[in-house]
Amino acid sequence: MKQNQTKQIVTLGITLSLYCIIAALALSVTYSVTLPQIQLQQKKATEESMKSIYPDAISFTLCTDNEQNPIFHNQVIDNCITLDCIYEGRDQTNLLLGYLVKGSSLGYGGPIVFIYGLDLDDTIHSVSIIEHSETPGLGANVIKDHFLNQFKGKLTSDAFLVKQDITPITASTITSKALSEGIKKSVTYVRENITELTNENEN
Amino acid sequence: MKTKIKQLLTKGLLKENPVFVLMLGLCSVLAVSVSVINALGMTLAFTFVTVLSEVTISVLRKWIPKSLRIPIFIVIIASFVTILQFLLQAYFPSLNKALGIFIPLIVVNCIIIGRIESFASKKPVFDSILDGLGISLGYGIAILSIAIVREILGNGTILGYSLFGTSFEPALMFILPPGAFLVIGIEIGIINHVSKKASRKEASK
Amino acid sequence: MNLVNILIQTIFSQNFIFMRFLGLCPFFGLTNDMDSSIGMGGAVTFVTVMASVVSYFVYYFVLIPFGVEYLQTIAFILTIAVFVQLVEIYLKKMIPNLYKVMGIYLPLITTNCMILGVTLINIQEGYSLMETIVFAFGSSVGFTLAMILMTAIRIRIGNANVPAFFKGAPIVFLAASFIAIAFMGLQGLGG
Amino acid sequence: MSNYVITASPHIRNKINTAFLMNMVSISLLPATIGGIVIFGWTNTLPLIALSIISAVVSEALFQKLLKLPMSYLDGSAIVTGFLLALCCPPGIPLWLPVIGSFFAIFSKQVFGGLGHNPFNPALIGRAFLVLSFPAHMTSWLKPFDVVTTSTPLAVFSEKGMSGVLGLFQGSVSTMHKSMFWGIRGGCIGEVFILGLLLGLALLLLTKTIQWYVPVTYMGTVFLVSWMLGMDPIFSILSGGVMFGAFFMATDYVTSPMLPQSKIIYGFGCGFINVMIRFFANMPEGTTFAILLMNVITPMLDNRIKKPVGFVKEKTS
Repeated sequence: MKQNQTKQIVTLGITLSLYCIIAALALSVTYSVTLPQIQLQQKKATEESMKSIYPDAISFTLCTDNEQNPIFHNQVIDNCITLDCIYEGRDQTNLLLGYLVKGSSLGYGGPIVFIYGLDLDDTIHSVSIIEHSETPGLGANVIKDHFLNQFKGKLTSDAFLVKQDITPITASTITSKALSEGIKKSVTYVRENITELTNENEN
Repeated sequence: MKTKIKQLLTKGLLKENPVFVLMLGLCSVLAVSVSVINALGMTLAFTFVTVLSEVTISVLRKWIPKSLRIPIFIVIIASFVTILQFLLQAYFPSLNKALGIFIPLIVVNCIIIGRIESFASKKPVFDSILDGLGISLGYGIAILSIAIVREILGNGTILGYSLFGTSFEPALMFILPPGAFLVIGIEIGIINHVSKKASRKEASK
Repeated sequence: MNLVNILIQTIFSQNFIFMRFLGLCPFFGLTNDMDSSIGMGGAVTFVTVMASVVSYFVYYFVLIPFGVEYLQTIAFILTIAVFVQLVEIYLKKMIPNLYKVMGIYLPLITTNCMILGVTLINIQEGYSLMETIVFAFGSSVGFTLAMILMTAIRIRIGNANVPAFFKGAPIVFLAASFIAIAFMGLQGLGG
Repeated sequence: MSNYVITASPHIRNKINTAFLMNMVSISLLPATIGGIVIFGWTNTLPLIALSIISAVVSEALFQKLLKLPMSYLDGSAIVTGFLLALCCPPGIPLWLPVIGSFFAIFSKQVFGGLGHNPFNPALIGRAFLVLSFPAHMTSWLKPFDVVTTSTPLAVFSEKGMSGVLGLFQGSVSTMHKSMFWGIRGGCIGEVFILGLLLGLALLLLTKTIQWYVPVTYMGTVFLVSWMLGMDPIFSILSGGVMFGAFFMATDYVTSPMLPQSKIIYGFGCGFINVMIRFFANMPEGTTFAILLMNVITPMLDNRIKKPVGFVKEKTS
């Protein structure tokens, strides 16, 4: 009786592990098949938004310091604004068109991940939203061109004050403020530290 | 035979609708019905997992020990869900983002577990395919009927196309959480009313 | 992120039932009487917190070292299922009184999407162990709160003369909708 | 203790009493209404109030007919709902807003079986629906005696703090208190004229239409808690719709508790949540949602739930 029971438990255990092993195998096969495509998609998402900012650029390289670490990586500027990283956008002749600043700012529903172009003459080139979780119909209008186009051509020294030089999205002051403050503070931060960056590039 | 096929395919529509009548799988229905396109995506995802799990379990039904059936069902469903996640990430990344956590949560959708337990683990493969399709159809109809109302009233669009021009102001509440509860409540009311009327008619005949 | 903020968000402004739509089956199925909603709430709280901690270790000490993070859904659901089984066996033997209160709810918990949801969100948000515990605790308190409020409203509706059209499930959904409207006012609380 | 509970509800289902109470509420609303009409001009207010009331009565009749409930659309309760809803809308908004707001308000009452059964204050549900659905309209305010748009003092406070608010009133605290008392500020039609609200309250108390517990504990809590959080407490009670809500919304018979001690807890809860929303949540004002949240808790405060009626028990066993 007792032996029977142990035998039964062992068979059950083996059966269950067999199922698990087959499942894990099937998954790892699918994973390895789809992995390149998944990575491609992730790269494409950022690259597409970079391309939309500088259509003439053909190469985007991550700016790194002497030890090959990305500069400004996950740099916290204040408790709701973080810099993610900076890219250089260059055209066919390898001419530097501008920098692409990627960062995030805490909006109404969560972080708003944005990327914008910073021209060499200190103006904002244009802004694009990579990710957000704002309320549909309200804050989600943050992706609309009529709001984002307001940032185009602004000097880094401008105030970026919602209701003064930026018209907010209807009934979504918090979202509008989050984005404009995110851009203002990150661009100021980059401006203050960018001399180092250009030097590095010359070296 | 034909009537059997028809019966298996259509029973989920109204009579045994998993959402409206049996009130299962409500979480994803309410959360994802913000827009018709998300609802369509969710329906396809649900169909993928339900049909494949039902088929697999129906094939393996003789090799699944009774005492271990629940964990094995879960392993099989979870595997298909994970495969689905890979496929979505690889080929439909925006849909994957929009459906978010509700894709992995298909694993604990009571509809699928329920169908497997009461149908696929006992019936032959072909019937299980039909059952899976039928139940997914019912799920799809429920989620779409909610999504259509919510997107039209809450956003003024259908599948992203503007319906009424700019003078129409949508009532945003319909795409906020309270709108989901409101719309499903009224739709269930209508369905109950209609089916009650139908059964009364039948009785009077 | 501040722990107090996580707690306030999960209980109020991001309530799992009213705002995130997780754990709805027991919310509609078990809220006809107070004892069962409190019992369910207690059982969910216990299992969610423990399962979150266990799955935290499973993820960071098993899945990551072996490079198989993509198995998280399957690993977490098995963790939860096994954990619920163990709790059931343990309670039955050691604390039969508690088992009497919670026992009937335990089998239902494995398919409560809130628990798997919480464990997945913990990983997605990259919470630390402490944050994981607070998040799990807060969400289950929010769940319990929602269950209790709904039960109270349902008992009150029980005395009301609800029109035939809305009797049964519809009125429960409508009541949930109105509670959700009230909860919308708390948006933004806790950051 | 439980003796009270059972006998609580029936009197409001009595027709004569309902009509009397509802007329009393409507009459008490008049001083504040007249104030609002004078301040914002009759074109911006009167059509809105009239349409809201008409729409409420029509919706009530419609639902009672459709749902086969007893027809009682002229008992005054629909009038009060429409009236209250109009008074907590900003002046000058498009007229279709109060119409669908009233419709939704009445809907929220009739689905539970009509007056006496609804757990949520219909006018507040109507307003919350409008705020959530059309936030742009519901947050655009008119300047008193003018047709220019402005912000409410509370909206200014949540953006720029107290110094911003004082900027609206020539930088003087006493000017601020005075103008706010007389209603010279942006706000909803019925909430700005404080003197009128106080007259209304006096009328309600003298005719014993309501008891003092809820208004007093509600206002007291708002005063104390905002003082503790460092806000000018007088500004706090004069601003937004707190007084309007505390006198006319939170005192609703059907949706507030019956027992004195639970009324006190209820008033405290309303006030506390109200201040919490003002300070920590996204909306500058929280009266609507604070009272609705306390409506949710009301059945628990009242012990009404401890004695479920027979058939409820049968169902669960």
